[in-house]
Amino acid sequence: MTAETLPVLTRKDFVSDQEVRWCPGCGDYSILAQTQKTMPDFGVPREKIVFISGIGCSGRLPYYMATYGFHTIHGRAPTIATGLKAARPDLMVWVITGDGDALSIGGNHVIHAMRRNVDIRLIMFNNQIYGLTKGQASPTSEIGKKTKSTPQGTVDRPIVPLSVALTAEATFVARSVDTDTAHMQETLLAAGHHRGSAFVEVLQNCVIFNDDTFAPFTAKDVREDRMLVLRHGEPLVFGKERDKGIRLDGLRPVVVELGKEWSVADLLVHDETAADPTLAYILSRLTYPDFPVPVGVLRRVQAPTHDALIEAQMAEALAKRGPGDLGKLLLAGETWTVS
Amino acid sequence: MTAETLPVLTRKDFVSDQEVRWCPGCGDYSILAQTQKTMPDFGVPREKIVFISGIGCSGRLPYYMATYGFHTIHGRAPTIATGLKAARPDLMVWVITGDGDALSIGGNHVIHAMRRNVDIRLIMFNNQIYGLTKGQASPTSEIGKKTKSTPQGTVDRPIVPLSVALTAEATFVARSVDTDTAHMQETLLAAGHHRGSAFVEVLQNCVIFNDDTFAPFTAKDVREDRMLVLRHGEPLVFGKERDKGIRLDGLRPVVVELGKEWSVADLLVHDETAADPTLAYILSRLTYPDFPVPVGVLRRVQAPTHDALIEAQMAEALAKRGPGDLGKLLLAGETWTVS
Amino acid sequence: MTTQSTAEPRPQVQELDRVTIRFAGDSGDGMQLTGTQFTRTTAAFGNDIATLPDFPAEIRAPAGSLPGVSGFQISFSSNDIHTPGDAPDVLVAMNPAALRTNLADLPPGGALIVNADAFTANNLQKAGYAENPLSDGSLKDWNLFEIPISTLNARALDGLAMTSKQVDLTKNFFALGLMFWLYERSMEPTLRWIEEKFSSKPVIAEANARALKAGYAFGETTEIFHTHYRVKRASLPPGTYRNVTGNEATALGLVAAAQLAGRQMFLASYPITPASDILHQLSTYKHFGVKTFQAEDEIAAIGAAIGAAYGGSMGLTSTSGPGIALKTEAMGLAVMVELPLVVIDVQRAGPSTGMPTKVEQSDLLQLMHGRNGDAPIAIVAPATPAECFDYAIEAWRIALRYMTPVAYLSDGFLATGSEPWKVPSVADLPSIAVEGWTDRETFRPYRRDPETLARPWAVPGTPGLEHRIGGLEKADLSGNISYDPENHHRMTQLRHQKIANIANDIPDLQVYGPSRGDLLILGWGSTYGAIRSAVERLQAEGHAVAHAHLRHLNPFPRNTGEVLGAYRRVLMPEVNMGQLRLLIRARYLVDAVGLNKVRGKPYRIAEIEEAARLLLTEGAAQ
Amino acid sequence: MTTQSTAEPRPQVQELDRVTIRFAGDSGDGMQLTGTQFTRTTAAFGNDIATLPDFPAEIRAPAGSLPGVSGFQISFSSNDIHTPGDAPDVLVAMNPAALRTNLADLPPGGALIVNADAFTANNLQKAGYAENPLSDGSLKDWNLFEIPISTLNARALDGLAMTSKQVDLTKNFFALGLMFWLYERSMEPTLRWIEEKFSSKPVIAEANARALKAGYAFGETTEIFHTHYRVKRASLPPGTYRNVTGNEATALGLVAAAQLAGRQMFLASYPITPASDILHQLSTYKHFGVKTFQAEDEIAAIGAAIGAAYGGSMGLTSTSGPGIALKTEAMGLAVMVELPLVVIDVQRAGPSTGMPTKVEQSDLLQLMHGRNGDAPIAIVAPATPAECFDYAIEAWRIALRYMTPVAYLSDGFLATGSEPWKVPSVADLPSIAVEGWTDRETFRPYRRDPETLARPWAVPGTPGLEHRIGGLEKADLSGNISYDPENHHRMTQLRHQKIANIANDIPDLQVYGPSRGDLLILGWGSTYGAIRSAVERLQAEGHAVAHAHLRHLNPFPRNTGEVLGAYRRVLMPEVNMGQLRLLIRARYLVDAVGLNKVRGKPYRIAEIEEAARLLLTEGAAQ
Ligand SMILES: Cc1ncc(C[n+]2csc(CCOP(=O)(O)OP(=O)(O)O)c2C)c(N)n1
Ligand SMILES: Cc1ncc(C[n+]2csc(CCOP(=O)(O)OP(=O)(O)O)c2C)c(N)n1
Ligand code: SF4
Ligand code: SF4
Ligand SMILES: [Mg+2]
Ligand SMILES: [Mg+2]
Repeated sequence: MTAETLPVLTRKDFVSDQEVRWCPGCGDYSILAQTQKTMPDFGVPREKIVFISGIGCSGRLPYYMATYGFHTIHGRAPTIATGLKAARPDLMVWVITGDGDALSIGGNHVIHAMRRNVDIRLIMFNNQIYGLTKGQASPTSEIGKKTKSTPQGTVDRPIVPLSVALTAEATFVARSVDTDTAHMQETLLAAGHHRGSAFVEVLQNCVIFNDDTFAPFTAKDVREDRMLVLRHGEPLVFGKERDKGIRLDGLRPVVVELGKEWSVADLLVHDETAADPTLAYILSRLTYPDFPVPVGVLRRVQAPTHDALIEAQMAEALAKRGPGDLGKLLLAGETWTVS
Repeated sequence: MTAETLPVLTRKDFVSDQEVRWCPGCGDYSILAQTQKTMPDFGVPREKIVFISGIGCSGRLPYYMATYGFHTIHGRAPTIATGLKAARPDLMVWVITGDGDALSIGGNHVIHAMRRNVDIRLIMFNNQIYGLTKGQASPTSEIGKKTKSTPQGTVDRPIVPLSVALTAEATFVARSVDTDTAHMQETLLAAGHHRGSAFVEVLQNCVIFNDDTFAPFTAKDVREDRMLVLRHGEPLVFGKERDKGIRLDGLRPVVVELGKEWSVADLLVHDETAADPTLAYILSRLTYPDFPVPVGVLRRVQAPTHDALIEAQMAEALAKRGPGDLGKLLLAGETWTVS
Repeated sequence: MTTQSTAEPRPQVQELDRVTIRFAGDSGDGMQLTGTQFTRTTAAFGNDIATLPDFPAEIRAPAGSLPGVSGFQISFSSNDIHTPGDAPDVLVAMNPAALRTNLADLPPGGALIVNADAFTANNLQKAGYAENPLSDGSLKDWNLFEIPISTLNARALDGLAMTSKQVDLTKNFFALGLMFWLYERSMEPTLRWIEEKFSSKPVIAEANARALKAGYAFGETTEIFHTHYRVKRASLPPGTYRNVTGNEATALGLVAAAQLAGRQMFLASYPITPASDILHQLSTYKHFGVKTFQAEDEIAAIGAAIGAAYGGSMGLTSTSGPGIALKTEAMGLAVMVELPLVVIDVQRAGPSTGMPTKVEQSDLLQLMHGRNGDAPIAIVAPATPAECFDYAIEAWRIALRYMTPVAYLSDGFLATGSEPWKVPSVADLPSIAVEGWTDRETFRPYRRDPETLARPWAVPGTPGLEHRIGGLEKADLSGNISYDPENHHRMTQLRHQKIANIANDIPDLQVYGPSRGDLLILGWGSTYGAIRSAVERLQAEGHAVAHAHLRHLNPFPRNTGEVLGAYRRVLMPEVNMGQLRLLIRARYLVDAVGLNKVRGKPYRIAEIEEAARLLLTEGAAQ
Repeated sequence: MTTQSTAEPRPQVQELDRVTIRFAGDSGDGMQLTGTQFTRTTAAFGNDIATLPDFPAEIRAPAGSLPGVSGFQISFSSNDIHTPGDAPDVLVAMNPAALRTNLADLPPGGALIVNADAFTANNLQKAGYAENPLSDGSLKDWNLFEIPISTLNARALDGLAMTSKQVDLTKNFFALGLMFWLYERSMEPTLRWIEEKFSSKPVIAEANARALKAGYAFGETTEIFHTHYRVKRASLPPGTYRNVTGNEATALGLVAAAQLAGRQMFLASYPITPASDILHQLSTYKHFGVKTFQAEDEIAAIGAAIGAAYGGSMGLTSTSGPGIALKTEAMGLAVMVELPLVVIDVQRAGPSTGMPTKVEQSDLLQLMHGRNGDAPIAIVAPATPAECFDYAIEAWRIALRYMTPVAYLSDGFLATGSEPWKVPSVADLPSIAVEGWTDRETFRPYRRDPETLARPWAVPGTPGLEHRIGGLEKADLSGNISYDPENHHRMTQLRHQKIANIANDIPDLQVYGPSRGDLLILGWGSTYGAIRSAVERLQAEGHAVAHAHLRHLNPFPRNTGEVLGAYRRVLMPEVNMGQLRLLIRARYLVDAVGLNKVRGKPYRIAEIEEAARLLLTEGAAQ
């Protein structure tokens, strides 16, 4: 069946019969909806799509997708996805994970899946908290955060998920926000169309244990002034009035007002395809309130995928040695015959 | 006992009675010798020093130090060091690990120890191979490397240890080479005097399974032209004749010849104390043959250590609530009496 | 107001020995809070009590859905009781889903109090009811009280500056007030609690207080309930009591252990249901010298605990079954380096993620055998919530005295269930202090105490004792690496012997009932209450049935074999497929019979009774 | 040349039934290679053989040191033999350290061939000899041949463009040549090997060839050895043979399983001694459709294997004990989602890092019980190196037919030891193919095959079968999440029953010897050879002793209880503290006696014989 002859699927085709069980108002609903909406766009038949998740509130997502799905164990989804994709290059594999699942217990697997350029799209729901276990600090919780496990505030400095993904050599790195449905669709689409290891952070509101953490910059009335939407090839302009931008002072990014001392021409220009990850790295480290929070694609580069490299070696071995002959193999080496 | 009244220790005081058991010619010998040599400089009594290692050839080092030592399990040394240091802020804790131990099985623990700014000095022996298990690819092995486990060459792209340490927010990041004993001593001294999470990569030759991997740039006759010794506050000059340097073209580092178009004034100036890790990140990504390989301290910044933050909370709790009274605690909440 | 009560007129106040109430409603309805408040009041009143919360794994499943139902059962009595009751006498169902999932447990004739307002078409559909059970006659076997709780409650809150959603959130206190009236409880403790809790939100405080009082008044003034009930104080042994859950008692026991040992405690943990609360609670005890550390995963947690133990602290880690699975390699390291360590497993239903909030006893063999190599450790398991206090101390006593990892097995039922605890006086608690080693002359890292076989605890910072340990086999005495065949054999035996010797240092297995007879019911952990109650009933009928309950699972008390041999049959109820039974059979070659129900719920007394009767009659037929 | 031979003049050629030789020298001396070459030649000659390599964990410990000694023992015979020999007849010691660590094993009168050149002051000191044993008379009980191997060898290589260090590296081939002469072996296979191996380094090839021939010539021409020996071909059953180690046979069995199942195999592994060679070998079989993946750790490895299994491949992971400890959580997931998976454990001495290169059987209980919850899996364990081939296939047969994880237990002795293997014809191998599910109409993710209770394998990519699985408890049939108490009980029982049912599908336990009698020796795994030999000896003396060896450890063959019941006593030798014994006692209530030596070495026949005799006489005294 080629893409042409495929029945045209719609969002509804990707909604499973399972009742959705997140807290009312949870940001996960929006991520699920956007995921279901973007699926038809890939032209991949439903049976060829697999959602693999770890444990956490986010981990429930596969149950709600009418595709194949595997709700695995805490932190290990990338490993299962790696094996599946290596065994079955024909499948489109998504990994659904949370900030604890991906960066606390599962940090190492994420890094290794990324560095291998495993052709998976890993969507990390970052609510900066452990939701399912009822509110402990996560590796993205801000220092000093008071939680059930850290009543005097956590003493651990957070890590920056996007920087981690970049350093792990992910070939696609992006960020979006649960409340911006259009942007999320755009981001999921870009991730879905990428071939190779894609890391997408979605800032997600946990209404129960970390409500409104992102509101200071994602709230409707402020978001244009406090967020930076990255567009390939375009200068880093932001603000309701498009009157602010980011330029480099040596290696230091600075926010400047446009119109007076600085013009758009002075600004950094985004290049998501830059071979060198430095620009993306600098962007990944912009945080509120010193900077607007960047969303969009930070990096998108091409590299041979893990499964393709494995298949190439399989083909090479086959070409060099011919299809394996079990009888011959068993009799290889020194043998002797007793009669 | 204050530092003044301490008996002056010498290298010999740090040599244990255990026979050293590495392959003849292994780079580990040199690292051990430099470690023993630098110890007296810290003015820390022997009993206050602890070496904790994982599994691998490198993991044997603690047996050879006449300090306290704990040879733990594969990849987990940072966790044990974290607990020890949190429980015992008075100790000087070193972690000895290998590229497989630290970045394959133990990658996540390294990252979390660094982000917490645990006051440990982690020395990673990078021989780009699994030594103890007799020669399989490690996460720092170059792509295409043929090893016992990858007869057609590994398909995994390597990760850059220094970039990982920087992204993990280590407050001290440095690199040295087993063959340059003076530089190694200098580096170990700097690490030893740092307070906070220190990550030191030592390029180490495995004579048996990966001999001469680093020789193309560390060999005596070429090293000045192919390595870049970082010095705080100094421009990035290198070369036997000190005739080459590194300047930035936008965000892109480029090698330039000095004297013609460019002079020392055009070069990047190293700043190991920069609050922003971008410069260090760029340096961490310079690789041979495109660039000289940087050695020295990439980053050294101050931040409260994990143990200090914990002690502060202990003190705060004590100040607020007074020393815990067990009798009162047991009787807290609603009680009733039966007589 | 409509009521279909079929209750006969009864006297105004009736005395009862024991009552079991179950509150059930949506997760958003505050059932756990309602139950807890009823429990506190009842405990403080002086009844013996036992509680059983039952809640979904989802933080907040969709309102009105079947998986969203949350329940809390409390049994209270004027006698000594051991379980939260096999079946409720009263079921309070706040919505159709709660009715549907709980009704089967309510015996015919039981009182069924429902919030009639919640039986809307929408809610009925979510609960999967085609017809409204309140009107289709299907509830005729129960004593049904239909009360429009939402409406009545809203009316009581009239005039407060609150949204209707906020108002609705207080209806559980209306129900609570009603139950307080029905069982003659005082509102005072709850009113005080409301005042403290909402001190900064006076409107909310006022609303909750009004709701509570309205419910109480409703009982008093309407004639729906022809009577109310009195359950007298229990005649517990004299002392000061408080109500504790197992997790609370565990945390208190741990702090006590640290004080008794005179050492810093260091808990390194990774959150997991139902163990997280131990981490939460201990993290508030910093002024007791307790350090807590939330690690990046379970492996890091046990690693940090071992590091702390190496440094001379009381290294501790807490988790549930899936977390134990990750800790086993490091537990083996602790066995090899012989450091004291306590590993807490609050068991839940498995395998794999299983049913995270449900009870099971299925990690015993994992803790007994789940390590590479022959790597024995000691295991203790408290039997009741209050006992968790004692066994937290006992775990530490063994760990410190024998320089060994000790597993402490609790479970979801113990952890969240509660009972009155007679608070001990600190002076009566045992001292469990051990000295660190300091003497240079006699120091050998693996020289053993002749009695306990414990090696010295020589912590970094001690001058002159610098030495190296690790996971490779250690030479006897010196602790250096050794590949010597005889040494490995000897060290393996020493590690076994050290654990086996603990048997000399623990109390004999106690028997409740005749010291020989037809049947011994042998249990461990949270099955205690159900077994004891079943045995009491059977004994009352004259059967020669006894109960023994193991708290030390490795090693077993020395008289265990003797006890087992004194009965014709041995029955072993476990909430697993027979894990302790396997160990008992292997060790004592006794043909113990298993009762193995794994339903994510504690045993009902009747289930054990029935199994026991079966064995007793079998015997009679022989 | 000095020789202190005390050998009596003997005839030129003497015939022997069996000879056991041990080569011992520094790790740098190439002893493993020497042993392997002797083995290949001897196997190809047609003797029955058994080998036992013994090497240090260090890659290359300091030259001349005691921990640096590497050994290789081979026993070869004209009869059927089962072990590499209790004690060597000949010890070749290339340096003082090798002499010191191995001499105790050489019985008095045994031949001791030493490289006299290596007995320098420096080497003597490293080996801890105060006096030179060659001259202090301490070796008078042995038949000592002092040969200046280094010097003689260097002389033979004279004129080659080599450094003296390079020359010295060939001296092991001199020793090998000498042994070839002594036991009438042909040099041809080794000369061919040299030619191939060093085809690009003609000087080295020449040097090794010369060394070999010089050693041979030395035996022939000097009069040190008054005789040489002949060990005739063994009369093995007709067929084509090759020599295999357990790891080789395992790898071949796995490839065969993939071909027989007609599926892609996917091995995900993390290196660890002594399992790594399986990864190494399988990574050269890509043209057989075998994919291999070196993961970042053991957890990732099993995760990837499960992912591959989910995708329809034969997901496989291989490791040793510490790695198993890390895989247990994921094994529990595989139990819950009921996917086929083979987990290979090449056991080594524990606990913890233990003694990585030494043999032990101490992971059985870890694999049996080391998971959270009740999570049964099947376990198989080959008994000899050659059997590894069959049981790799058997593991896969069970995994595929029952949709279950299967543990395959090998150990360090099986893995590196070798024996002749009668190569089967491919046509005679069983088909183990199973079909994936494709039918939409009848598909339910957890509908079971009525016979095997296996659920359907419905892999992604199959249209119309889209469904979700996971580690939470699954509803019967639908596989949806379920917290239903009855469902959990039923599913727990189904998971147990599925594994228990495998007993209907495996051969009965075979008994070697009388079908009833005084003593049954029951073993498993690599103790096979020693037990069989001991039993043969005892039977030869007329004792009613039998041997049974379990290859299926979970479930047990159906007749196991019956077999056990037919003997007065049961003895269970294990290289652990009694792990199988625990399971056997628990299951069959048989008072099996353990023989438990954990020395990092295989049993000697005499050890088992002695334990058996003790039980036999005990019986007689009764
Ligand atoms: C091995 C293991 N450890 C711990 C847990 C408990 N647990 C479940 S989810 C979770 C963290 C969830 O946090 P996150 O990944 O941020 O997901 P969220 O719920 O916030 O979406 C934890 C600790 C578990 N299920 N398994
Ligand atoms: C849990 C576990 N897995 C695997 C091993 C086997 N193992 C020992 S060291 C090692 C890797 C060593 O590589 P590296 O860290 O680079 O150290 P090196 O020997 O090169 O110094 C491995 C895989 C082990 N000991 N434990
Ligand atoms: S706890 Fe938070 S993340 Fe989880 S479902 Fe509720 S709102 Fe969403
Ligand atoms: S194997 Fe390599 S790293 Fe290990 S001791 Fe030998 S030379 Fe050093
Ligand atoms: Mg989260
Ligand atoms: Mg290495």
